[in-house]
Amino acid sequence: MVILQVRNIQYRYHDGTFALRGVSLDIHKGEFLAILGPNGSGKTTLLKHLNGLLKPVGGEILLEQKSFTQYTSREIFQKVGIVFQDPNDQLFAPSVWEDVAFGPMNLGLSKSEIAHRVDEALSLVGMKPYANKTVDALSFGQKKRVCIAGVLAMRPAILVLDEPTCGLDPAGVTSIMMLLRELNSKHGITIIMATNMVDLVPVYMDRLAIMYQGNILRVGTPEEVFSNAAEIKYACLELPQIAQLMQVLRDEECLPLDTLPLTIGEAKKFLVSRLNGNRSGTASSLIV
Amino acid sequence: MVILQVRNIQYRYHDGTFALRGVSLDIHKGEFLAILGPNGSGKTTLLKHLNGLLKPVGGEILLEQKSFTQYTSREIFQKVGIVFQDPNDQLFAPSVWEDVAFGPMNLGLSKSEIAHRVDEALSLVGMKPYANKTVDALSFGQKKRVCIAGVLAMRPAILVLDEPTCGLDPAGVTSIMMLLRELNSKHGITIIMATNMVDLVPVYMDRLAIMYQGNILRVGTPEEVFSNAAEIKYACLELPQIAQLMQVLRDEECLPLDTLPLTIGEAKKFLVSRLNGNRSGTASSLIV
Amino acid sequence: MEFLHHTFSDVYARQNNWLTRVDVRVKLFYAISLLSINLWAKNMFIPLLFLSASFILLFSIKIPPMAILRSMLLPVLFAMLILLVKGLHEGEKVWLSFPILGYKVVLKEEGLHSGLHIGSKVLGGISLVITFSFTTTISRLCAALKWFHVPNTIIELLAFMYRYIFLLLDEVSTMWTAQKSRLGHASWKKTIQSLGTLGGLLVMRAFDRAERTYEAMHVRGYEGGGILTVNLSPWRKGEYASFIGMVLILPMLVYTGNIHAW
Amino acid sequence: MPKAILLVIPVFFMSFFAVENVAYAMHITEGILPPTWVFIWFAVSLPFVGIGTYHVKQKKRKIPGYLPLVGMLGAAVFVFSCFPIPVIALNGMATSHPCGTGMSAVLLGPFVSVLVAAIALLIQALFLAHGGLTTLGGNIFSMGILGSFSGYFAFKVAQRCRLPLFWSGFLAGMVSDLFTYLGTSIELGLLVIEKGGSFFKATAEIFGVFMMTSQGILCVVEGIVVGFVLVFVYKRRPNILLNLGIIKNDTKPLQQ
Ligand SMILES: Nc1ncnc2c1ncn2[C@@H]1O[C@H](COP(=O)(O)OP(=O)(O)OP(=O)(O)O)[C@@H](O)[C@H]1O
Ligand SMILES: Nc1ncnc2c1ncn2[C@@H]1O[C@H](COP(=O)(O)OP(=O)(O)OP(=O)(O)O)[C@@H](O)[C@H]1O
Ligand SMILES: [Mg+2]
Ligand SMILES: [Mg+2]
Repeated sequence: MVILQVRNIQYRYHDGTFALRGVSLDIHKGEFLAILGPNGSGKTTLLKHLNGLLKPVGGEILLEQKSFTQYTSREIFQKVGIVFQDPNDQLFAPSVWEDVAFGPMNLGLSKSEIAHRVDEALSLVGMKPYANKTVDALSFGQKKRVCIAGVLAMRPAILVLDEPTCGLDPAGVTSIMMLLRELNSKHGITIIMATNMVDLVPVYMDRLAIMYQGNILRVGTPEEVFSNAAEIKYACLELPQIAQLMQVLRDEECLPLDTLPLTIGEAKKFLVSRLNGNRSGTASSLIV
Repeated sequence: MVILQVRNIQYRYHDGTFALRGVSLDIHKGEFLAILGPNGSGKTTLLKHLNGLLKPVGGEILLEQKSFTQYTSREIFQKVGIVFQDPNDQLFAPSVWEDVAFGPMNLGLSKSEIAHRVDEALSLVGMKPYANKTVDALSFGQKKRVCIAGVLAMRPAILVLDEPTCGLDPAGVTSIMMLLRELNSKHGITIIMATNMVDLVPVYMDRLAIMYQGNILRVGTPEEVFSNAAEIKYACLELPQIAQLMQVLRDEECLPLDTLPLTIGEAKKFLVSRLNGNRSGTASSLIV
Repeated sequence: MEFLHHTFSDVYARQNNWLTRVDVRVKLFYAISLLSINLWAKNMFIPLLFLSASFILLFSIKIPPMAILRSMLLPVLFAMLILLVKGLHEGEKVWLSFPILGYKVVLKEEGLHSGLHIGSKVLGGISLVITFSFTTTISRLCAALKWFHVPNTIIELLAFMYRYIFLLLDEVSTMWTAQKSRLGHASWKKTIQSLGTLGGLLVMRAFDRAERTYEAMHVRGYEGGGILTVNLSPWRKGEYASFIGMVLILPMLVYTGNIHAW
Repeated sequence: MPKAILLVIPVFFMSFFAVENVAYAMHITEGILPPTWVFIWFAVSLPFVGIGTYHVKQKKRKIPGYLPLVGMLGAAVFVFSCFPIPVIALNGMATSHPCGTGMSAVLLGPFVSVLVAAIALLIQALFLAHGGLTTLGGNIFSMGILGSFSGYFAFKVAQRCRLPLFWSGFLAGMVSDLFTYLGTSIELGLLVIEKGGSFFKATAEIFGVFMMTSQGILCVVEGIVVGFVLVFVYKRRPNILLNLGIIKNDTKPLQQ
């Protein structure tokens, strides 16, 4: 089911920059969609449209088959939560608890309901023990989690994130991505995430869209999109490391490959079968 | 030859955070050294010591066998240039040309010498055509390049960079890294760079140091350091994707590996020899 | 980054000890009434009592003496200045006179007397304030101010400014180091110019950050209403007890403060 | 007698510099003002703070983004007031700190600037032990009210006279700084009245001491820095100044 439908939207900043030039995109309920693209291609601008923060100058966006214009902005904010890149822009309250409570409070909920939601959101992101900490006392990754909690406390159906892994160490990246995957698969939240880290995409995401100069160049599963190496290169991107390796093997060493393995798991499966297969019949282990 | 020698330095921020707890590190002339480590491990703090911006509370730093205390800060700044993470922190002047001229001007050079150096620095980073643009009109990657030019214009022997690739798209990362490699190999500039992107390290760097909680955990070539997977994991890092794949093959499929291939090239070589080797004797192509 | 040495942090207030656990309203009551007594005191005994009591309290929660001394430094110098001015100006009875560079310096007894008195009040007052601030975080303070019906707008601004001062200080110190490392502070003139640039960058930063923060607030339903959510719990036994304790002690302190003595 | 003061007091201020902590010498420390004056200064200051609060409250209803803007610019001005400004003084090179009120008055208008200054003073009193809680009213009067209004009017008059932006900023910074120190001097000078001293003489003496030590030059330097700040923002992002209503389209940045 298409939960969010972007129909040919255009956007122009005050200074005349044409940031979106007719973007169309269908977002399915429950999917985990990545948005890739070079710097300045309009990823952030597109994300800001997805919850009505920016109004397109042309085209429209449908949320559950109804145009954004039929909703109040509060209704949209409630359904589509957005987390920006810099957590410091978003954590303005003195303590973690207060910050997460900010959204529910603005929804006009009762005190007990607010407390309930804050606790729930904080435990979802694993930050419950930090509820009374000052925001300044948190590490970068923890701040990121609190930002996500702040949005989750409004119980959105759709979560939009702008480069959530930028500036984190590898362990932090994995931890945030696991959190998102859990929110997506266990709690059924549709997630849309802009990122520059191509290696993450095949591992975590169902689909990806590639933006280029204010347009969507291609949408599809990682297998589909990454199979077109020329296009990836054109969009200033790269294949995931593993795919690059397999591509080199295919092109330079003429290894026959129908589809390019993109993740470690896939590559392993393929290589194992090749290595074993080559030993014609000896299907046992690889120990020589 | 050791150009910069860090001897057991300690640093404590005024709020009591013990950011460096006795770091020792030798930096060789002409090398390209990576500094890895989780968020908050003290990478930035260490880099700021390398050109005397912070003064250690204990230990000392030697530049060309002489203690920092024997240099004026101007001499150190001239020999060791530093580029911080956010280019917006470092572009002071309205136009590109003026910004790059900021350093040379403060050196008190003649007008023609300033102009010469600025042109040279701008062409080194490939930004000469943009000399008269305003800084705000540049893209993120371009700003980064101007920052590097601003430091190069002072003709440093050592270039220190704090996460120069953060926030760039993959093409931008490659372009900055190629630039750095060229500066390092063609122009003999010693480069020290903090980064979170492990995949870059084996491709571009000669050596890497891993920091953890204000200490240096390990220094060595990528092969040495990445061979200890447990330690890498302990330091909240990850092996490069390729190494992870090869590790999985080794551990789960018992593929015999003396050293873990880290780059695409190495992995290719190894896999090709395995795949061919398995077909016992048929040293021709892999086409089946 | 020298200028960060004057900055502060609330690391001590964030610790968990018996003083930080005391309800902030009680602490505020205490602080305000003791400060008033300190102000009205007619002898040096009360201020010095406050000073030593504060020190004992601060030591009991293991605040490093250096941290206390650092915060007291400026007020102490101020107190000494007052002592000197008073000693030179007030009264008749000469206590000490000596020549410096041909000038005859005369210190007088009455002046020194009242100077000492004021100086002790400075020490007492400052130590009370420090005790309060070393044990209270800004968010608790905001909650207390709300309970005392201070207008919401002021509290929100207080919380907001406090939060972003640290962040901007960090950013500015990076810019400052970037300038320094390109010799932007090589001479006095350049330093002044660089400081202007730094201030300009700071204003631009603040403006952009305000916009982004507003966006982030807006998508969480902010339309110009309140920001703070925390309300303090109603008073419990502990609070009543400490409050009554204060009511009992106060008259004694007021009485002692009114004794005319040294 | 005054001669002796002129000699001894600078020596004391030098000892301030010796510890590099003259930072907030313009704030009157806790415990110095007697009760009467504590009340008087609070009574004088509160209405201004109230009006500033009312302004912000009204405006944030209409423009919800106004509160984060004031908070962020307030924080920026606070950070600005931490800048170590090198000045040449009696004892050679020393660093001092700007007040920042001139800049905040230009950026935010006088009443909101008073509010921001009040909050900054509260933060300084609590977390830096500069100034004090009972002397808050007095400090709001000198730094907040006198500083903001004098700086604001200096800027407006300069703009009316079509002075370039740099000089308008210079005047705002310098005048507000002068008035802040004047305010502090008046407050301290008033203390001698009850002891039968001469108010004007004492005020003039204290003010003279302020000016003779680094603070006199600081006024000029702060003016220059504020001028530079405005010109820099004007060059890089004129829209910011236009949006804040600080300049009109025809303002010249610098004398050409
Ligand atoms: N506030 C703004 N005013 C004017 N132009 C803007 C503004 N924000 C973005 N732009 C321009 O719009 C275009 C798209 O910007 P956007 O921030 O959406 O890119 P992005 O894909 O998010 O890039 P990045 O990967 O660097 O985050 C760029 O050309 C950018 O310069
Ligand atoms: N200005 C400061 N004041 C106080 N503590 C600081 C300051 N800057 C950094 N720290 C602390 O010092 C430690 C080391 O910080 P540093 O910035 O060097 O880490 P890093 O390795 O660069 O991290 P990252 O990968 O996030 O950039 C951290 O615990 C940090 O919280
Ligand atoms: Mg973006
Ligand atoms: Mg860092």
